[in-house]
Amino acid sequence: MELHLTVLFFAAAADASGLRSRPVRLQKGATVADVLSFVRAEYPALGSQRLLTAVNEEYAPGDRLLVEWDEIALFTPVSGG
Amino acid sequence: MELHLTVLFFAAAADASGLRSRPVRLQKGATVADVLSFVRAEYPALGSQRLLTAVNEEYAPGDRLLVEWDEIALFTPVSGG
Amino acid sequence: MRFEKIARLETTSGFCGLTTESLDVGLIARSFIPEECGATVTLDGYVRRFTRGRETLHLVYESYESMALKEMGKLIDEAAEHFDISKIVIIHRLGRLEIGETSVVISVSAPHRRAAFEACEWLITTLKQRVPIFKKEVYSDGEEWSPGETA
Amino acid sequence: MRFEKIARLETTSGFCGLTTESLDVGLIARSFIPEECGATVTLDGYVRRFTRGRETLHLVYESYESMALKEMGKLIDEAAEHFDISKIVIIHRLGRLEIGETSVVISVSAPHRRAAFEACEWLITTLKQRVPIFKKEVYSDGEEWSPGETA
Repeated sequence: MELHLTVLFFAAAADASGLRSRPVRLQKGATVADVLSFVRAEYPALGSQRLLTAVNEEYAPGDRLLVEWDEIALFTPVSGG
Repeated sequence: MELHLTVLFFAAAADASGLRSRPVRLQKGATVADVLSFVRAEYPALGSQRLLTAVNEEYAPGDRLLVEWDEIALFTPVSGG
Repeated sequence: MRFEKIARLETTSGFCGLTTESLDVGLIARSFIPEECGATVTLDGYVRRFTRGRETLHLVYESYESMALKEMGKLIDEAAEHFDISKIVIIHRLGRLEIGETSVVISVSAPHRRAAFEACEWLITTLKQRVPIFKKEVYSDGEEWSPGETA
Repeated sequence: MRFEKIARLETTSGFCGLTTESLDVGLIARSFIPEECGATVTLDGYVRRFTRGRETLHLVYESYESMALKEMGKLIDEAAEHFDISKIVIIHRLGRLEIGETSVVISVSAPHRRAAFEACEWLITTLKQRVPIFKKEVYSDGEEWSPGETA
């Protein structure tokens, strides 16, 4: 079974991917790290820059297991203030 | 020879003396401490409350020697802010 | 600045917001004057002309808005737990900002000023580490996303 | 608040003032936005309803004005010497103040916020120890001159 996921890109990550968001389908059991591998392969312009990850508006680590309709956000270190 | 001095009273010191300022004449060689002794004797309502002293708008200690026309200010500990 | 143009999140200890309108430091600083308090400490952060030796023309802030509001709300709750303060307001501006314009205001009211200073400084430091807001520096010879402050 | 109604003293690192008019925190906070700076920290001190368990009706501040201005000017110069800051403004209100009204505003602009927080806190602490300004608390059952903060 496949999960329907949405990936959001911000700031430098949006510039590198050329996208603000896109749907992604991954196998059940996929983690945040799998999403990262997927987008790094799809968008080589992301290079090796450090990306922070959030799931459904909360920071989440790479081993976080995803569920149907999760929204995963990717962004470089924050710089507000 | 006598010195012509002005003594200023603020806040609780003004309330106790009933004055904002008054001229005082003391002998040459008088110090800030002499002014304090003089006003404490003149205005017993000052009691033993701690008084800070300034000469010509600068804090000055008790042994500060006074000169003609000096302006001596007396006030209880400050409480601005 | 009109408060109704701000995307806001309220918590028991104050509120936070995001807006593209210019920020009114005085209005934010005086959002709360709790009766048990005697002091409010306010941090006004604004656009510097020179950063690491380069001249900035203007800045652009973007944000993951829904998450940024939640994270700012958490900062307020954590600060209220760790410091003896009464109310906190955090407002961050988004979009294009010119030199000297305010990007963020953090205002903390407390019974005693020591806690207000401590909480305000902790809030700006932690906001810069955690809240998903991103600053693009536009220079005369190019532009780049700011690397932010290291934690 | 009109700046022309303020008894002012300018120094190379800012200015200080005394006024019987109500204070505008935002106006004071934004008096200086130096180009090398990114942050201004502002302390807004105001009238608390309860002091040592008694309810204050209002306050009256009086001052040895000429000396108070000189002392505030010295505080600015000392802070500029000890902390890496750019500009300081200190305005203290005099006369009668109601609950919640601002009695003092101290605003410090600095290249880096750490120095602004430190200098602002040092300034309010030292002002309370040194500047000849006197607060009378008027309670429902009497009035008294505040003993101030011990050094």
